[in-house]
Amino acid sequence: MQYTLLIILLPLISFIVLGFLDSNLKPKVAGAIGATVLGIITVLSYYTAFEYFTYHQIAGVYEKVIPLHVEWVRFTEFLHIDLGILLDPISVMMLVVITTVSFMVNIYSLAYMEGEKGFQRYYAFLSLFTFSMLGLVIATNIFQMYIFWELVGVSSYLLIGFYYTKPSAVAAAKKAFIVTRFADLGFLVGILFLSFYTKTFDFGVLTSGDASVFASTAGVSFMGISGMSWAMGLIFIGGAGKSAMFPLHIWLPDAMEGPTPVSALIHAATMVVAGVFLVARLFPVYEVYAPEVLHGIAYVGAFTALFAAVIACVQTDIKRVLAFSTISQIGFMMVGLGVSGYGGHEGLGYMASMFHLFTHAMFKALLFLGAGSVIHSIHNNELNHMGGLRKYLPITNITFLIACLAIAGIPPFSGFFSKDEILSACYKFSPYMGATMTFIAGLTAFYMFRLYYGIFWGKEHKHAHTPHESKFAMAFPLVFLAAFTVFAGWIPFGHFVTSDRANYDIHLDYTVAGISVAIAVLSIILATIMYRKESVVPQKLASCFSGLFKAASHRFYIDEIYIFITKRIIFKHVSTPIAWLDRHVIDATMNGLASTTQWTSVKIKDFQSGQVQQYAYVFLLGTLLIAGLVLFF
Amino acid sequence: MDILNNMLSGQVPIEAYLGVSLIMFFAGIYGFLSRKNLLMILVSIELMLNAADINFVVFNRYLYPGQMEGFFFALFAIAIAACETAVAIAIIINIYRNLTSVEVGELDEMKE
Amino acid sequence: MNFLSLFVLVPALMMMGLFVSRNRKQIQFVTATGATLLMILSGVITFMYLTERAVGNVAEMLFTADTVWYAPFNIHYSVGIDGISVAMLLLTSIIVFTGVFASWKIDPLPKEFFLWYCLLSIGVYGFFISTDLFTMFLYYEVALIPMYLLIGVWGSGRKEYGAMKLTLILMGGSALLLVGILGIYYQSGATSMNLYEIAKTTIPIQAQYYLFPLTFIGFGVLGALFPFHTWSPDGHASAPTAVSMLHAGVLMKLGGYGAFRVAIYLMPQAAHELAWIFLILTGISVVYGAFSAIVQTDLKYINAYSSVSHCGLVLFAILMLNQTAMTGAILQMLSHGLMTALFFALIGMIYGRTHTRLITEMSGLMKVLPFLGVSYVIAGLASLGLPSLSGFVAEMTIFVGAFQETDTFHRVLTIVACTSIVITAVYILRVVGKILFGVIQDEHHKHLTDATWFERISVVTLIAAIFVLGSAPFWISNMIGESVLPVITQLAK
Amino acid sequence: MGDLGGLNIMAEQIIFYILAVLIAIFSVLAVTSKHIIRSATYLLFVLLGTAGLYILLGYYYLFAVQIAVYAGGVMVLFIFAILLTNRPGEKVKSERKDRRIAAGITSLAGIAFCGHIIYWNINKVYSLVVPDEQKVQEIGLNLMGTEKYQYLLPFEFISVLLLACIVGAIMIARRR
Repeated sequence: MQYTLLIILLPLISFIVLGFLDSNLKPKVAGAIGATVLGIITVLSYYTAFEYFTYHQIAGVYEKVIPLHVEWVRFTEFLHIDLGILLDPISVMMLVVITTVSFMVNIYSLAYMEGEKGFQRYYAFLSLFTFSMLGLVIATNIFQMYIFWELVGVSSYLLIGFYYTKPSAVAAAKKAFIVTRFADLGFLVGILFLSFYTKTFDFGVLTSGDASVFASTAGVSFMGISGMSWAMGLIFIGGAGKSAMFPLHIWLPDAMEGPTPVSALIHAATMVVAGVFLVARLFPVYEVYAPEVLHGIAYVGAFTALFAAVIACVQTDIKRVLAFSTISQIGFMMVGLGVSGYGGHEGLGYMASMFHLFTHAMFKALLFLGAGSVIHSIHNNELNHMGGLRKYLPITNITFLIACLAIAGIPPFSGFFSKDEILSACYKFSPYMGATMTFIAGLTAFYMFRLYYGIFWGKEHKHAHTPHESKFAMAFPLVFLAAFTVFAGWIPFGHFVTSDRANYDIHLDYTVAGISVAIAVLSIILATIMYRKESVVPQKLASCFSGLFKAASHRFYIDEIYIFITKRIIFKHVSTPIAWLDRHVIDATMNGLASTTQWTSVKIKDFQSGQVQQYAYVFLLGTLLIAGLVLFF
Repeated sequence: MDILNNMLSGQVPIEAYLGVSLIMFFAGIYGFLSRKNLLMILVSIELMLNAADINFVVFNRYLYPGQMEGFFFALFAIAIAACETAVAIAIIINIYRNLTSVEVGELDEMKE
Repeated sequence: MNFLSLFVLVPALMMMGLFVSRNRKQIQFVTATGATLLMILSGVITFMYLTERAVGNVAEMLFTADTVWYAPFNIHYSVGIDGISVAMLLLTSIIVFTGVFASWKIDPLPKEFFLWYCLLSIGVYGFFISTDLFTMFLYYEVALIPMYLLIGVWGSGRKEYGAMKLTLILMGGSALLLVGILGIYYQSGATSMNLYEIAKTTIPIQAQYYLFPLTFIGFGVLGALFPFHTWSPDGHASAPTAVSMLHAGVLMKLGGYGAFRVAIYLMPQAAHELAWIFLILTGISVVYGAFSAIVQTDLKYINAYSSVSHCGLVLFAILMLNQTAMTGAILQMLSHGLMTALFFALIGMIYGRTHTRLITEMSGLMKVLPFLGVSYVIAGLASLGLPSLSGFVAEMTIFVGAFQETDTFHRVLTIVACTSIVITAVYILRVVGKILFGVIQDEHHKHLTDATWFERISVVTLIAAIFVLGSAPFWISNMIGESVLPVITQLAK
Repeated sequence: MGDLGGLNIMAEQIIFYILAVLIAIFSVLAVTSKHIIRSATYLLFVLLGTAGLYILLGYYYLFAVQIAVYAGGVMVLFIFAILLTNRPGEKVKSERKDRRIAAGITSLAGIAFCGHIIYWNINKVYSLVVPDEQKVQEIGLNLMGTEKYQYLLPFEFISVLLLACIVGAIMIARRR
């Protein structure tokens, strides 16, 4: 399957071509290049998926295929960074997800970004992102993953800061990069820990289940926590940063400053699930050697899901609502992984999580693209400038509704199936966890429909010009993704992606499904009552829980805490004093040495004054002294 | 009275001569160190030279009465002092002409 | 006559050419030709070195030659190269080459400027090719002195102060060094000052205890070892572009190279015993430089402090005393040399246009200076360790290497050093965000012109080098890795 | 000699002490006076007093030289120089007070030191041989002789020196 190399290389070439030629290309040509390349690799990855799932199954277990593998840098006898392509169920699934969404976004952007300055640059960055993201998922070893992890971060930085003349965009880009970088520090240290003990970066070796690999970790502990827990925990921090887990989630809402298609691609469908992918990739290691970390992941995921869902209920910027919804949904995926066991039915959570990742990518991209379509038509992000748009934007309306139903977990849309699997896994783990997650699922349904009604129903606003449905290039991706959203749930996912790569049949747990659907429907009804028409209920509720409302709309002041830590503590109480210390203590010591020397020489110079009287004086004193010494001693 | 008598009987002691020259010499030193005017410095130098002369002759007279070294030394010293004074005064006048000052503190044109 | 001496001869010939050239055209011709020749020469050397290794020559030093230079003290002019020297020669050639183009239109006194510039490069090249302690020291001094004039005459801002400070502190370092070198020579009882002769002897451990700190600090001063780094911000801030490039890019590497070649190689026992002191100092350097850079407002100061941080990492890795970390150290030298030269070149070019280096007075330059802006972003990304650019490979090699030391002390220090990658991101992005992005505030900045052809040559060469090192590090890291081995063997004794 | 001798000796002593006191007072005045012309005058008195001491010691020739060269020649030069360089009645600046105090202390220390030496050597053997008059011929012969303890060579040196000084003084003071 050597041709998979093309999937990686084509976007890179496209990036280089577009990047170098930049404004020498006509925007149309640049867009065409970008979209065409994506089209080609989408087809290629579908073919890869087809070939892989059809021909690379041995006795019901999918084998790992490594079509390409080269050594890049050698560190020590054992440790070396390799570059290669690893095909296994999750990476193939990710290939499909990434190329599909990216392709859709590329098409969508043709219309959405039309006439923007730097259109060519935009396409170059999109290609770069696609390249890095693909590189990330097919990584054969953890260090290759880290490499592409960083590249993804940079592409995200560049794309968020695409409108570089806008200060908020620049700030958001910076924030996104630095927060994830901070998390990557954990990732890096985790890699160093892990690789030091296991003597390998290779996923194949790490996840082979060969206990001898981990033999040297036995007995290693630091501060009462075992070495493996440290390593895996630190690695998870990296994943948490990229996947916006609490408390590292703060960059994601701000990242909405980027162009909307970018939000759809990077901050909804692909890059933000890299953390989930990372945990999934190392799942066997987590499961066996650091189960407590895995449980920690479940709790972090659950808390994040809840936290973000609550905030999403009160945000007014539609992209922010979607951003928090993304955070919440990624929380679901993390929970799915966290509660999962390894192999067969035990691995239900794993499978569900991956399934959810897959479906979520589609419907969340759809939601974002829909939101983009809305924003494109009225040039505003704020919910209270919208309302009654269903008449003007019929396609957007329908597709958005489909996505909302999917995320709310209403059958037969895809979200229902994947979320339901996660809930079953949660109940299996512990009833409390299950109940919490069901409640969050209800919240999800509520805020999504609040959003939906806010945009498309309710009171109509006056607009500068009549909103109109988007062009074909924008409408097509909406419809395509909507179709995906409707049908993806019927994919027998357990046949493709499971924790032990063995076939597994999904059984719907009707109790769980029933409860969750009921709650979702209830939430939707509640949202309908509150938001479909103008109503006083929301205000009343808001004033009723004014404290909670205020805190939630300020995103529970997490950003303020961060600002406090960075601006106040790091900047004011670490950096400034250090700079001061440098100038006024260390440098001053050096200068002091110099000025002491100078002072001494000035003083010595005075002895050589040229004043005979002074010489005579000194001479006399000296004579007296010497004579005195000779005579008296 | 007796004391006075005792003191005044006999020769003038050598210490008395030396004491006088000592005072003269250190008066000269004081002047040399403390005055700024070149002429005053010259005056101080004369004092010191004179004190030295006295010492020469006194030692000659008291310690080696039959010889004349000290005497001649004083003689030559007076001659040299005369030369030195002449040259010094010539220089001083020249300086005064050029700089209208004979204060040592102000004569630092050559230095900087 | 060994052909390695060509590296010293070519700049000397350039100086002669400069003497007879009469106008700017001729000066440019001479310098450009010479610099290109040096580039070609280092390429040829690299090729020859790799071929020689490929046919199985396993000597520590290749292409050696030895001439008695001053018999009474057994000073020889001896030259030879290993993989590390080859890497350094390549780096020097690239930076000398780009420096020539970066100061294409230097004013005033172009002839004198380039004369000193060539003298400086003689010193640097000589240092890297010589294997005799005293000759090394001699070249080291040759490299230091022109710096004073180059900064003092062609600098900007408080140039006299900066030049004086830089020269004095570095001279202080070299004074320690001289004592150290002579101490090594006499204590070892070797019959020549050749490094490899001395390495065969054993210096008494008591002597090592004081000679090692002397030598290490002596070289460390040039490598911006905390707390002797303060010459770096002031010196770099006032130096002209090409001098900053050469100084931060190559001269600071003399420190790391020397510490590695002389201090560690000749005194392995003391290195083992005393490494912890210097590890703490370099650890401080790394974090401290990065934190200081966050609050600076002058572009050159930011970069100077970032150099303190990055060069701290070089010494830090050397002191880890294992092969991987040391390989990483050399890679970091190369990488830092290239990217800091790029930074200084770009800062010089931006300063030449805006006449300010304060980040508070610039904004939105990306719009008017797209080429310089993009290059600055690339330099920044290299500096914060983006994979496929040079910084990443070097830093990762260092971290992986440093992590091979198992005790808590080394672990903690390594993790502390790792944090610098986050802090680096903070100050780099702060600068990029402030000066390149946003809207232009200053009316005058709206009519700036982008880079000229000679500036482009300089910038593109550096970016290409950074990219090559970052994307295809294997050949150079293997070359360095095997050349580090003799030191490791020495340490294992 | 008897009483008369004793009286003679006593007179000599009395004269010496009068001279000594005068010399001491005028030396100090000479270096502390604010008016330069006065200090020149005091210097003159000191020189004359010194001449008196020479008589007491029996060096008549030296007395003559002292009067002629110093009191006569040198002092005239001084007076001329003073009149040329100072406006009449102008006070002469002296050094800063701290410098004066330092000089004073040093001088006093010197006096104390040397006085101490003199005092401790008071009882060393010495003898005053009653001076028989020195003949001028003898002085002249000694000056012109080339034997041991004769001073032709120094004499010639001094004469050359004098000549050089005359030429030098003229050259220096010459108006250009």
